[in-house]
Amino acid sequence: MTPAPAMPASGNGGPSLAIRCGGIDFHNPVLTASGTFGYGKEFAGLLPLASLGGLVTKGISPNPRFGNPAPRICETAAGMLNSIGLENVGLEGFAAEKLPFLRTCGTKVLVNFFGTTFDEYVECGQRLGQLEGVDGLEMNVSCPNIKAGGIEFGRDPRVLGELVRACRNVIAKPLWVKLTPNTSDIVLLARACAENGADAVSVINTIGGMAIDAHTRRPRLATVFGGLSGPAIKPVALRMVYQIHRAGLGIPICGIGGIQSGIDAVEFFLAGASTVQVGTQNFIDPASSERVVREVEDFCRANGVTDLREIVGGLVV
Amino acid sequence: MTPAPAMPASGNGGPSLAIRCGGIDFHNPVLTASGTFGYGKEFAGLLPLASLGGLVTKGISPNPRFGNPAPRICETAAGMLNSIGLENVGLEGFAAEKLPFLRTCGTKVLVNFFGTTFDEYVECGQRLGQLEGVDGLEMNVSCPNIKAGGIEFGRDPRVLGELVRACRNVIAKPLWVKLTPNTSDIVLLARACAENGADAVSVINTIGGMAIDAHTRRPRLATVFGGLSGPAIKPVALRMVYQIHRAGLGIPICGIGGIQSGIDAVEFFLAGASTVQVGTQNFIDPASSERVVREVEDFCRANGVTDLREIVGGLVV
Amino acid sequence: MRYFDARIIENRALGNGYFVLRLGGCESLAGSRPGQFMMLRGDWGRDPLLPRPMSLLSVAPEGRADLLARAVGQGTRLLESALPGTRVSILGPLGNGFPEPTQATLDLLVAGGVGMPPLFMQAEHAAHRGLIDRCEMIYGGRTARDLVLLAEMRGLGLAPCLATEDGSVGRRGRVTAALEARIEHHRAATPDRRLRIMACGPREMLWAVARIAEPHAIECYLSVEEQMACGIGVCLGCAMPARSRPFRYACSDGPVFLASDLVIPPAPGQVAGGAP
Amino acid sequence: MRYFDARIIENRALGNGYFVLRLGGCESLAGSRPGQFMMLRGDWGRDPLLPRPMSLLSVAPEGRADLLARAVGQGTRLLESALPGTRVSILGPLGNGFPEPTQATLDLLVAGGVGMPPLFMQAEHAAHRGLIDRCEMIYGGRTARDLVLLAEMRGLGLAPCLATEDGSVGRRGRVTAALEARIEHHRAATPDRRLRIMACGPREMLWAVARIAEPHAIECYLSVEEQMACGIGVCLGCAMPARSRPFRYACSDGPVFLASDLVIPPAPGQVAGGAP
Ligand SMILES: Cc1cc2nc3c(=O)[nH]c(=O)nc-3n(C[C@H](O)[C@H](O)[C@H](O)COP(=O)(O)OP(=O)(O)OC[C@H]3O[C@@H](n4cnc5c(N)ncnc54)[C@H](O)[C@@H]3O)c2cc1C
Ligand SMILES: Cc1cc2nc3c(=O)[nH]c(=O)nc-3n(C[C@H](O)[C@H](O)[C@H](O)COP(=O)(O)OP(=O)(O)OC[C@H]3O[C@@H](n4cnc5c(N)ncnc54)[C@H](O)[C@@H]3O)c2cc1C
Ligand SMILES: Cc1cc2nc3c(=O)[nH]c(=O)nc-3n(C[C@H](O)[C@H](O)[C@H](O)COP(=O)(O)O)c2cc1C
Ligand SMILES: Cc1cc2nc3c(=O)[nH]c(=O)nc-3n(C[C@H](O)[C@H](O)[C@H](O)COP(=O)(O)O)c2cc1C
Ligand code: FES
Ligand code: FES
Repeated sequence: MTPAPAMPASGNGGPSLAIRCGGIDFHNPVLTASGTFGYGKEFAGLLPLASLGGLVTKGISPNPRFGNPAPRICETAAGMLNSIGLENVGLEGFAAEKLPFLRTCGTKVLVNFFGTTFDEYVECGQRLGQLEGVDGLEMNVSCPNIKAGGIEFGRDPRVLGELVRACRNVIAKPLWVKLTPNTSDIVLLARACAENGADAVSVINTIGGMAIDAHTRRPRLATVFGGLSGPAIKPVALRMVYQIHRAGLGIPICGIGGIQSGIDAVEFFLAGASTVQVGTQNFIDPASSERVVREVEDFCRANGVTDLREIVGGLVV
Repeated sequence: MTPAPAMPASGNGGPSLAIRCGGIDFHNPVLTASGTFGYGKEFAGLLPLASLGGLVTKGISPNPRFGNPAPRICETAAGMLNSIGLENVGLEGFAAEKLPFLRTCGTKVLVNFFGTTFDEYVECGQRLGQLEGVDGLEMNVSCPNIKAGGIEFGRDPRVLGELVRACRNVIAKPLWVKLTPNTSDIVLLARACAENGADAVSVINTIGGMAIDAHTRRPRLATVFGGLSGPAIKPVALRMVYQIHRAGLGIPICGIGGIQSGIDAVEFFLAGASTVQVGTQNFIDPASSERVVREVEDFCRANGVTDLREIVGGLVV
Repeated sequence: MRYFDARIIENRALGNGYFVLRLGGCESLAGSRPGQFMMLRGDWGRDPLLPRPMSLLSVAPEGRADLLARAVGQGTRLLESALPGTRVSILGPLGNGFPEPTQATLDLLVAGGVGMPPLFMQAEHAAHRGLIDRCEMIYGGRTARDLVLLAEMRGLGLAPCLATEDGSVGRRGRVTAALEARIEHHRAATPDRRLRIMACGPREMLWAVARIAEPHAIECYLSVEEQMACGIGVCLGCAMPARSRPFRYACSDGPVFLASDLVIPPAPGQVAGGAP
Repeated sequence: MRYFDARIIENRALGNGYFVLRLGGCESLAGSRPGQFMMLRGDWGRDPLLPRPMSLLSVAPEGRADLLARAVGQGTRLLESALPGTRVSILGPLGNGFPEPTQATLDLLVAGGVGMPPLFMQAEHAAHRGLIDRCEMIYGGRTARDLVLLAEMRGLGLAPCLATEDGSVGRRGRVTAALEARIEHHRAATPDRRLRIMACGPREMLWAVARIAEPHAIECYLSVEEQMACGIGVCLGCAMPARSRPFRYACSDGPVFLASDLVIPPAPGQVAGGAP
């Protein structure tokens, strides 16, 4: 029942949703977020992948990882916590088993990647950047730095800057950096990326959280802490996107956090994002990312927006 | 219709909810949060104030403040944003108009306070600490430091430590410090408080957020940014309480963030809080803080807890 | 002011998203004044989170209370589909209300869209005191389908002066044009009559009403709508720029304000300035 | 596997919080196998947020599908009070399901509480193939009120062996004691019969079943319940420690697993160790 891929909106004389962001030309601004869309194939029967602007794969590390003990997820008010632990098939597994399908899926493919050491990041990024069918890389810097006592790479602007620089030096393809919201100043992190050659920032990753079962007196996640996602975090994500936009760093922003509808996406565009990613909502409604594209188009049509770029950063303050 | 004040639970042979936290003896651990309970009197007809462990007043500054332009609040998924702007009657207004009632209200009274300069904090804290009927002070350090480019006092552990020390030196009464969650390391902030003589930390204040009306293209708050509260933030608050508890700083914790029920409160106790504050929920159900007390008691009874202190920090990991 | 549970006794659809909820168990609302409101919340989990302010349309003996709403967003849509028997929690009555009708005055009740309930209740109140001829209802909406409860108004003894933007019923145009016409009429016919205006409706309408009343020096009461969280003056969320103080609170100082105490923005197209 | 909207046709309360929802518009579920499940969500805003996994109880021609649930939390309470006509969205059928009934085997279907539906469907499936005498239902719950749809089971030709913890009906004690008794019986009466066990119920029950099956070398299938977000193997939330790999996924590798592929914790009171 796979419907025919949606035509780029402009084909119908409708609004143009095409946009360039972080060195990639997207036919529309709606992507799916890392860790919430598998390796794409899992959704192939549920929506036409070509209707999406792009998709971001599960985070890939040099070697396969098995992730954290269970339970790994739990629901919270308008959100969920996860502590998947960056489980993935590893670089070689990805290239051999997942990439062939992705080459034919009809949408832009960004590969999310990470390492547990500086060198792993560089190695993984370099190798992924050489693979055919990969349109861009998204670096997940919310990974604990084993050599620095488990502090996330992405928390310290200086460490982050060095990491971005080192990866940039070996990656010719578009390089996006996905920022952690667990910071007192998101602009410093974005600046470190902009100054070290990143093509875009993805904003935001999950917010650190925790849940407890009062009756068993145990944490609901085996690892105690997890990452909060879903509608609950949208206000925080919007704030950070706008703070970065307002700082005028000149780096494009991909907005992420609690997006459920086209209207939510438009809010991120107004705040300064030129693309967005749909995450947790893929679990609630697996066809929602396609719907978000349609709803963005409907919004543009109803509001006299002929080109998406008219509203990017268009917040009236 | 004001019901008779609830007897301390232990009077009935029930569990003992009495607890000492931050230099104050509470007959139960449930307080109401600053800014969500007015100056107490507003709720006097809705619940017996004496049934609460305590209440925290709206934040007081040396001079009256009129707050931010409207709109100041908006709803988000399982939460709300506010940018009230620390509007308050000022120190003298508080002492003259609000305190007389509070002296007779039958529960512990903590006065939340702030300044816009270092000196204002010290002045305000000192003066409030001398007022009869004030059982303790809660310092709100989420206020922008005008002399330091508007960065909140509470974001930099060094600045925070100095501020706490200066206030401590002039305040004999119990001094609590309310931490901002907009940080990359809440433990550093808590440590700065512990090392500089604070009696307790209140965790957490609101998380910075923002909302946009896609149709008008305007921010939903006149000030653009606001503070996120309500059930949406509970996982973040629990995480921060537990991080501080686990760090073993020896400073008691008052848990705040998204508490709606006694079970929510118990989760905070297990994470290490010895008291809690009910905030946004007062708007949803103005009698909820009294219900939370009852539900905590019910939980203890149903789970064989004879003294609340048995479960403080009792998370099984 | 009480916080209590009530039950929906009847949910009457009026078309076009309008509906009247009849609530039982509202003995505490018995003495409410027209213009007062309640904070109302269904038993619907955490989405939406906050209660919704709702004006009273009518209160009757034996704990009955009616409200009129229109399904515009999440909360009102849930109420629209709520079945009889559904439990709702209520905090009320809240706010101040309109001034009493008097023999000496003629009150022009200006209702815009779903802002009509407090004015209906004011008219009902006047009718109960035998003063229905001391008020006049001027009621505007987008189309005929936005004007509801007309039979009930006539039942009170009102002959509402209607206005619709599309002209589908009554005068074509805004309710404010109808108001101006009525003022002119009264000024000409009974120049000594002391007119008062009481208005509730969309914000732009209220400002327009205030701008009409001012040069005529007509005492003008506006019932305003603001985002509210608590309804009782503690969250300080519903601030209104005012003249006597920097801010007044829609929930506890209002929702009814003398127009002369509010900061009325200049008419669209006009340049600000002059006013304090 | 499809994502589609269905409607509740009937909501039958069975007492004690149990209810059967009959759904219409489920043509896509027609070929489902017993043990498969769906992710189901009502039209209830963002609270709760995630869809809920629900086993199939029965699928019938013309797009009818039944499920049995018990109101234990937010989602199931909302379903319990859902009226006929309510829209729900469904992703399914998902997961693998139990092995086919065969002439050569005798399947002991071990159901604990609200874990019963997949075993009911397995029995129904066997009945359709004329193999109902090749399965035996062993069904346990806390009290008699936790054992539901007994008449329907008998209608399939089953004579369920019941167990309640309070002894209010059937054997007093846990369903696992009943299982042991049945195994002993079959071992004695028909020692050559190839037994299989298929079980669904609370986690502790499943582990106990596995510990019973192991020394008897009985092929044992467990249908597990895990927290799920996606249901289709992408969130990696429903990890189960397994033997063949560090983890298997309840939604996409299961929910039915060979007990021998799972890491079965030692019985409470026993010390861990020994097992790989
Ligand atoms: C004192 C007071 C009295 C009120 N009395 C009534 C009453 O008697 N009957 C009644 O129906 N409403 C009344 N309201 C307004 C009512 O509270 C809002 O309509 C309600 O908050 C909308 O809630 P919602 O959850 O349906 O929409 P939300 O989900 O809160 O909002 C959905 C969208 O609708 C927009 N919206 C909100 N309110 C309106 C509106 N009135 N008209 C058009 N769009 C709107 C919002 O901006 C938002 O974009 C009153 C408000 C106040 C302050
Ligand atoms: C593959 C699979 C198939 C399932 N099939 C069915 C089915 O056919 N019928 C059915 O009723 N359920 C079934 N479940 C379980 C069902 O998904 C949960 O009962 C449901 O998630 C509870 O949702 P809730 O929103 O009501 O409770 P929640 O709000 O999610 O939970 C509320 C509380 O109830 C507890 N709780 C959750 N589930 C149970 C339970 N089963 N028993 C007791 N306490 C519980 C939680 O730990 C929590 O404390 C299945 C689960 C899986 C994984
Ligand atoms: C189950 C799950 C797994 C995730 N895995 C990854 C990951 O591997 N790499 C990454 O950068 N982000 C990961 N994320 C974060 C999301 O990509 C996204 O940034 C976050 O969920 C916020 O968006 P949302 O609110 O729309 O879900 C994951 C999120 C979830 C819920
Ligand atoms: C409307 C509003 C006003 C507040 N005003 C203050 C204040 O004056 N001082 C302060 O320290 N915290 C203030 N807070 C923060 C609360 O005290 C509390 O820390 C926060 O809301 C989180 O708790 P909650 O999720 O239970 O609401 C305010 C919160 C709200 C919603
Ligand atoms: S609504 Fe809270 S002060 Fe008015
Ligand atoms: S529920 Fe998402 S992988 Fe199983």
